[in-house]
Amino acid sequence: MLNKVTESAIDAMSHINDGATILIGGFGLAGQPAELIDALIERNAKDLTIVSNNAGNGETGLALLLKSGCVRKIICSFPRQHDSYIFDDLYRSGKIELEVVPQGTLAARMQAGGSGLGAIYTPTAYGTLLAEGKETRTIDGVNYVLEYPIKADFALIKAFQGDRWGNLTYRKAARNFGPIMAAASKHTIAQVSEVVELGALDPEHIITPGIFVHEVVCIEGDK
Amino acid sequence: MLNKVTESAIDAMSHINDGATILIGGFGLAGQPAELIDALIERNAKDLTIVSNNAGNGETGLALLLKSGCVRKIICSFPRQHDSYIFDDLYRSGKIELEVVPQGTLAARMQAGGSGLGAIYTPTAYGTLLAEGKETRTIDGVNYVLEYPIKADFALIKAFQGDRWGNLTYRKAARNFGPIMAAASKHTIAQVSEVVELGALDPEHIITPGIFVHEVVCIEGDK
Amino acid sequence: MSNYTPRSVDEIAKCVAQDIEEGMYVNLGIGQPTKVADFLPKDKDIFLHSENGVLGMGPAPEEADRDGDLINAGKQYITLLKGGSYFHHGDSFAMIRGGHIDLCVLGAFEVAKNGDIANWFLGRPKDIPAVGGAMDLAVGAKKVYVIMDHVSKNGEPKIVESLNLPITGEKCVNRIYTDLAVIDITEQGLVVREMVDGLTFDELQSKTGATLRQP
Amino acid sequence: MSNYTPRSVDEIAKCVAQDIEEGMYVNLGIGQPTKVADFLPKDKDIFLHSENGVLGMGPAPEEADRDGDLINAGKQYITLLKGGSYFHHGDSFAMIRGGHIDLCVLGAFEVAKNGDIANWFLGRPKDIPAVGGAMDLAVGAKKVYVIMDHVSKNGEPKIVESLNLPITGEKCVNRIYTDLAVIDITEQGLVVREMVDGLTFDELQSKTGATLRQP
Repeated sequence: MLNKVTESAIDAMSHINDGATILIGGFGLAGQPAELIDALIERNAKDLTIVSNNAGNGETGLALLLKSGCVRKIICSFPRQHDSYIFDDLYRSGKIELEVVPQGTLAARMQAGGSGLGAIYTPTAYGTLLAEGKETRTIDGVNYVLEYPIKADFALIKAFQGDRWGNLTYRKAARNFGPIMAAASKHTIAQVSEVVELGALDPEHIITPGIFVHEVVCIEGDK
Repeated sequence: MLNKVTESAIDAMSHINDGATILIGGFGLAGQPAELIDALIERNAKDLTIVSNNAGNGETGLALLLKSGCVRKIICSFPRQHDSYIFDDLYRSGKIELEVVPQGTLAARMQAGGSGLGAIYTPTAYGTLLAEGKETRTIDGVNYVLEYPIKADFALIKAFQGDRWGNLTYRKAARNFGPIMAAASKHTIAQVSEVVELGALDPEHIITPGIFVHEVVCIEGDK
Repeated sequence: MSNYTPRSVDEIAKCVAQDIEEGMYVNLGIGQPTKVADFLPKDKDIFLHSENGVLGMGPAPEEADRDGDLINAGKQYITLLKGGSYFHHGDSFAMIRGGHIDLCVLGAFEVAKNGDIANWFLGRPKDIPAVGGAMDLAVGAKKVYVIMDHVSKNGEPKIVESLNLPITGEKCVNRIYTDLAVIDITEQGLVVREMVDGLTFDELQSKTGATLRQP
Repeated sequence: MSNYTPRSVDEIAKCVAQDIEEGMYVNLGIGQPTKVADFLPKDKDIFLHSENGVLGMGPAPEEADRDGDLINAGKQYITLLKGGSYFHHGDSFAMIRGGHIDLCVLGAFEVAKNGDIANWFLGRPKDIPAVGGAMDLAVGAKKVYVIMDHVSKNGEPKIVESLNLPITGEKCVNRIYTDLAVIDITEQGLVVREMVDGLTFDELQSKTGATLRQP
């Protein structure tokens, strides 16, 4: 009997080593796997590359991870927020590397990674600073930028319900990057609010099939 | 009040003109929009290009469409089946043009079309007859073929439930190409077994959001 | 000087709302464009898209009904209308990049006469670049409308011959709504559709960095 | 000639099934490979994927329970296990092409010593090309096992120095299960893991179009 449910968030971090590339779900705080991030901070792996839409808020979750000094580089679309002062300070003092990627290109690059494509031509960012030095091509009169896949060693995501095969559902707009990050990483760890019996999730309603998920951690009391 | 529900399959075909490219859902008979295809035959538009996984079975649906003489070219992954004799005869007598595309490349090209990418590098078919004359590239030691998007004027698909905003659910493995065809066409016509009230479909369970659907036709008595 | 009153933020939003038709799929950018939602006709089905995976956005909830999992791209609490749906970021940007969004309304620092838009980065030494979905929306939506003040706080024109600031997207703006006028960007150049009462064409031209045309 | 009995179709399928471990995501190709499912241990969780959008395929249903919307890639009626799921073709081939399928078992016309496989098209004048998911599976699955007869009906070797038939995928086969032997394709060449009782290595070599090695 296969059981992907891992007892604690700390246990789930045991494979994460220095230098890993980690996708972290969430759009702002919605869908951010806060408890997994706390465990990652405790794990204290160094020199990480983090891919996430934002660069943290206040002093929790992703912001706290940055503050811990574990992160060498962050790839994101929108680091600057009203309460992203931890990132702001690290960036301005040259203590963290930043790669800004348009949000849709971030998604498309992860989808390319998850689905085995070698590269994609996207119209987004053509002619802008974010396409500088990148290969371009005009196809049917439209200008495109060549973008390469993002693949990662790990993904930490937040889902709603999960089962022992790793099937997941999400809650409202907390779904955001979860499903595409799960597919783009070699080892996906999902925190869920509830672990349900196998078969309790309707096969029509499963958003992330278990094939993309390697560990499921139940966070008690989480919504 | 916007209502995408069209009274009859025949009415839904009124925009289809000679020379159109039409995506037709289904994998074998599962998910094949048989009643929409019947209406398309009645519409009698000529010189059509059809994109579908197969090339029809027996003397119904897609096979009947081919028999009607409306189709100039078919793009598919698996035309040959034990009961695809209508296609087989047309092909052998030179009356229909065939482009064979690997099934995953067919899906990926439609996804590229639906999501606005200009081209993709896929590893599938590298070094084979189906990549002859195509541009290739080696990325990180893997060989890829450059493939261009498939975009269509129309998609005819079969879903399960639909509402007046065009939101759709599917039934089991009849989902297959439906969602990606809906996104890759300018005008998507979905036949459904049931039209439900707006709000009856759980927003977490909608597989194809209405933005990708332009007309919904209810086929009474259909499963 | 003639006697005219610039439009308020709400009045501009109202102008945009009047130009949105039933059945349109619309993405309202962060900031001023978000206000357009308040002036959409309640009796028409207009579909608001938020790039974080929501279609069919409804008005802000009562404080008691706020849900941290139901926010818009500006991280404000929202609601979902009956018939709305949730989806992941891949599908959401397929909607945008794939040309399924009929209209996107964006704020801007500058718009050039050819439709180039700058709205993501001022590029000063201390600025931190952050683009979000701006570049995807600029190139992907079927139409892009811009809401902005006609001139900057220093009185500099924001409609210009060519951009001074880092570009977001090339030739993508179709119409500009400012506190003074509504201007279409056409093959023939900048065409003034409408001005606030009391403003003369010459005055508008004097506040604009590129040649305007009367319709 | 020594005295040996070639393996039956079922016996070959059983050999493959024994090599599949708990927790593996497996795609069984159309035809003979489908039979492997019958010999998988019932007490282990092994996940069968079908490219038409099904994960967690169960055994064939009773006739009364057949459902036209629940078929496998070979268009046979199937069932879904508890914990199974449905998804669209885009996601299904992301699983395949993206390297998420641990093992794919395919039939083949020919396999070359470097792992090239031909299994989609004989290329004769009257043949209609039809590829289905074969090329995606060949390049995408982490491991590809082939089930085939050791020689053709005419007695020609099907394991060859280089392919005579149109290729499906380059250097992708890891192991071949025939009615006579199990052969690994390694950096060092074709390594015989196992043969049917009574068959000598020299006899097996004589029926094989490329040099074999003993382990």
